[in-house]
Amino acid sequence: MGDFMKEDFPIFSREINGRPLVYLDNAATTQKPACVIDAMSEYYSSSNANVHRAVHTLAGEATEGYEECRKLLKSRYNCDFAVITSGTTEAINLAARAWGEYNLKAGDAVVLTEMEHHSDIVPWQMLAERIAVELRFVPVEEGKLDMDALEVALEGAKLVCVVHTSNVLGVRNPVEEIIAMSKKVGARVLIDAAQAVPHELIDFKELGADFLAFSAHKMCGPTGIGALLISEDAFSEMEPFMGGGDMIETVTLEGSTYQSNEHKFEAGTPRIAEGFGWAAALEWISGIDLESHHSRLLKIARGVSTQLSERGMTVYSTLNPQDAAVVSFTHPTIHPEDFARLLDAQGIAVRTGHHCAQPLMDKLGVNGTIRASFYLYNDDSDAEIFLAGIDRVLEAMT
Amino acid sequence: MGDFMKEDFPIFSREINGRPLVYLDNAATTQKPACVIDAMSEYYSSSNANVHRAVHTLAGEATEGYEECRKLLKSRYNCDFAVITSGTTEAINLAARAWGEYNLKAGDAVVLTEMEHHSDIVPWQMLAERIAVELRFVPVEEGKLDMDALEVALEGAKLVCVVHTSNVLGVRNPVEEIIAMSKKVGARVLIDAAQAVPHELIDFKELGADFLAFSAHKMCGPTGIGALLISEDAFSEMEPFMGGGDMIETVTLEGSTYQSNEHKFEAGTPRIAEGFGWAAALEWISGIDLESHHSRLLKIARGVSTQLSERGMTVYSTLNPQDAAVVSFTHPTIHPEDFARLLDAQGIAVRTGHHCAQPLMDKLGVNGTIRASFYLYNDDSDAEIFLAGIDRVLEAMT
Amino acid sequence: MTWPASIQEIIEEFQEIEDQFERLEVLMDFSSEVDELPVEDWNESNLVRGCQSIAHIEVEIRDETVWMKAAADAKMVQGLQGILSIAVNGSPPQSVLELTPAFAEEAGILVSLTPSRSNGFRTMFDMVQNRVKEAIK
Amino acid sequence: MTWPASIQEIIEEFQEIEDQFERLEVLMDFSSEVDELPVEDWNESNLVRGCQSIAHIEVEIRDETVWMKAAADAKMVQGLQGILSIAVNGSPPQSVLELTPAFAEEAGILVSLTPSRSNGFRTMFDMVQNRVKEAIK
Ligand SMILES: Cc1ncc(COP(=O)(O)O)c(C=O)c1O
Ligand SMILES: Cc1ncc(COP(=O)(O)O)c(C=O)c1O
Repeated sequence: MGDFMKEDFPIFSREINGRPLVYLDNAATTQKPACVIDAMSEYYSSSNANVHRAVHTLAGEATEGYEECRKLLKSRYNCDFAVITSGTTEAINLAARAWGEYNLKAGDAVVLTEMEHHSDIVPWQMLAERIAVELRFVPVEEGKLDMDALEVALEGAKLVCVVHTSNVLGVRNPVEEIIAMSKKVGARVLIDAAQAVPHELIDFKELGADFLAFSAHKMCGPTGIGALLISEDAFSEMEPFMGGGDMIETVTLEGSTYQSNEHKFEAGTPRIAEGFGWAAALEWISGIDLESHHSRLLKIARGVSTQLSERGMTVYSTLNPQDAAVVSFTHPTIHPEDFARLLDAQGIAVRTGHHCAQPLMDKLGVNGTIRASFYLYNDDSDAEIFLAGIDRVLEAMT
Repeated sequence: MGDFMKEDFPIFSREINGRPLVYLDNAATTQKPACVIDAMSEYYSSSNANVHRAVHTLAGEATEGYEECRKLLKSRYNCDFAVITSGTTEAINLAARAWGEYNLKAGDAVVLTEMEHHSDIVPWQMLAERIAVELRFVPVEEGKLDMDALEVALEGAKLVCVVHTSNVLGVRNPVEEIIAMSKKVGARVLIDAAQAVPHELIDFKELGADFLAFSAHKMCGPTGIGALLISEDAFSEMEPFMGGGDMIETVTLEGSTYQSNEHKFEAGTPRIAEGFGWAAALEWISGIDLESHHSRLLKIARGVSTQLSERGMTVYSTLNPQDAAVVSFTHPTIHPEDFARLLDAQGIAVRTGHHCAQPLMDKLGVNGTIRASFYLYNDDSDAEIFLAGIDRVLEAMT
Repeated sequence: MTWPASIQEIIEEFQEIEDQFERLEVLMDFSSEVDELPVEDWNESNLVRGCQSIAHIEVEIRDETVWMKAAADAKMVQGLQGILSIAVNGSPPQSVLELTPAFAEEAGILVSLTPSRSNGFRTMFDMVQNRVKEAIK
Repeated sequence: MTWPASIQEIIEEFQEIEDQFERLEVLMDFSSEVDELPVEDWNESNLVRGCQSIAHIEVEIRDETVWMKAAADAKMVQGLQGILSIAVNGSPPQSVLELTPAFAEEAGILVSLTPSRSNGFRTMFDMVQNRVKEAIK
């Protein structure tokens, strides 16, 4: 299945150190199918123009293609407002500035978790410095959010920010329950879905969150583009984040008025080619049965995890039924960096380090882990090569 | 010259309404040479990975390529700090937040001009709303900044923000003089160089500004990427703008510390493919003699301007020796939109409207203009087709 | 899809044209088909929103048939209003509500009906139908 | 470019290796060439900045020759330190300052000397030269 799919991805004809590429760094970024790469080349080769207020043909095509990306986002994820950003990080910063700054005041509580990616911690710490909101971190115990602690933290909370699926552990949090609990106390909810949308189809309205942030590059789309989906209620509470370009209605020396739709939050020339590329990725992925791939990949990851444990590694991922196929592990003596370079020497790409989640590392009591993360095009043979690669490392190092 | 160059740009094999494309909307965005398009496809097809803290081969190549873009920016423009943004607009917003918010206080004067693009007005209006700085607009008289008024406005000013070259008129402001005057009163200076870098090579240190903002897409590079060049002094006064990803040194639940180099201002997965594309564009453009093209294009623009005036059009561009080859005009009775669509019917792309410079439109006393802007690949034959196209419009409409 | 005769005629007229410039000329000719809304009646409530040029449309039901008055500063936009006028003026509200804007694409008057490429046509078409709906409520 | 004999030998040793895995194994073997800086002497001033793993280097001039002590938690980084030690230990300061890090690329120890791909080597090399410069000032 994965093997068959590899044909769609030009990069898999690449060799690394004389070996066929085994790419297991998907939680960092995924590879791109030819249709996505071609959509962007095609745009630059035949429709390139700046968008909006467009009268000439190219500008019309560019606008149509860019807005098609938004249309696809809205229909795929069932939402009314999709602001296009440069990625998850900008999406969360946008929420913190455009919503947080205007709807929170000193002393208001914002609930986060210890499992968050830096991109869902630092913007709120910066907000706390500016307007003195109180940050409450829900602890992680044995790879899971402490739901009792969440219950307590929610008291009087105005905003809850939770990672849907952890990029370090693959843990999928019970976001439905968390959102229900948060809504009960009247809090707005932001979900960091960077690692979620690649693995499952989310119905934004049904989920009931106010903000959903994710990046195209983690779901076979291009770099430099992402989105913040916003509920109608939250949208109506937001003020502009960045100024300039087409986000205005009128500009005079005395002051400006803003557009009322998503453009209000998209200052400057947008990511046009990236919009074409992401639209192609969204179309491509709509033809994929994510659910069946999910169980296939989870099975592979579990197999790998068992094998790693048997070889003396500590595995931090729990790989519960809804978790993503991410295996984070350490070896008792081999430094993660040495480990990863010796795997790379065999054509195997994994990530090491703190994965932009230092608080979680602190909780796990490690400086970093080695992370193998699987995606659509990975297959059993990748897992076999990976394990054989591990064995060679162990042989050499112990 | 332009004709020969067209071969490098795949889009010029495109026909619009049965006519070869004559692209005169370069001030909005320029076309891309094949080497730029290919650099991005190549990246996605063979080196795609997330950057920084990279141990595996692809990640190393991706990081190297992305950082190569920064290196080229620093050497081409002679500067020590080049922060990569999504474009001019984000660059200016970054300056307003990361520098402005921390170095200006209520009542401090910020000097702008009536010639600014919205992207160099709205961020400052938004800053004024947040921290009550005073905005002083230097008037434009007959297509030129009123330098006496500037002198007056500079009194006690803390920051001066000026467009280097106007996107509406092509007017190149005497930025050297403006910077010297501003420095005399101890003000920091931001130059909006979106329309400048495509046309002339800027030596940032020699120029002496503190901030220089521009976009890749207006100089044959990709969409979704741009830069803010920053002087050492200004850089040392800045605090982070967006949080998350690799801009941190350490993150704990109690607080975070930040990187000390440009990464401090680049939160989240950066524009990696775009970095590869822009690097290719910077290399490509370094082989171009901008100066000789500038005089060639200015000559074409002047010829066009004369012809338009003779046909009863009002031309707003002055086309002085250093101005960019931009011809903004209106017809006494034909609506700009009708005009532009009738040109488009003949394969000619021009822009109409307020060009994101409503205050300048107000000053010119028009709602919008028709703008023909010329770039490297344009040639005499484009000008001839354009004028013939104009004639056909006039014939049909009058 | 079959269209009312008046529209069918327009479709055929446009389909015969091969040159885009000529097509736009014919489009502009339709601007004279508009029952012009005098400038002094232009106001916020009859302003067409999201249109690049200034355009106004007023719709009323006279003797149980729809009647629109319109005006635009750009001649092509008024041309589109003219075509729209032919399509709706004098028709019973119900048949106006049954119309779809697709004929403009079919005739090649517009390349596409997406908001960014329909030159305001889609917006104006929707506005007319909405006003008719409100009027017969 | 010609290199000191000790380095030339290392270059040749590496150039004979075809398999990247083996090359890294040999690199790690060089970690034993380091005069190890004891953990208790690790401090801010001998920390190698901008390196992903933890690495420390101390440089001193003994009897008018350079001597470095070093340590790293990743074995490959310490291997690079070992190679660096062979290149500099016992050499007069002037010849250390004349060295360039290019041999690491030439030998295929590193694919590239750019900071992002040199695994800290470039940084460590520069640090050693800077410390030597300071010491002889
Ligand atoms: C003078 C000027 N400033 C700023 C901008 C904004 O650039 P961007 O839209 O790429 O952010 C432009 C481009 O439209 C411009 O011409
Ligand atoms: C859970 C999570 N949140 C946020 C991010 C940040 O995404 P980006 O770097 O695309 O902005 C990532 C990706 O690294 C992630 O995995």
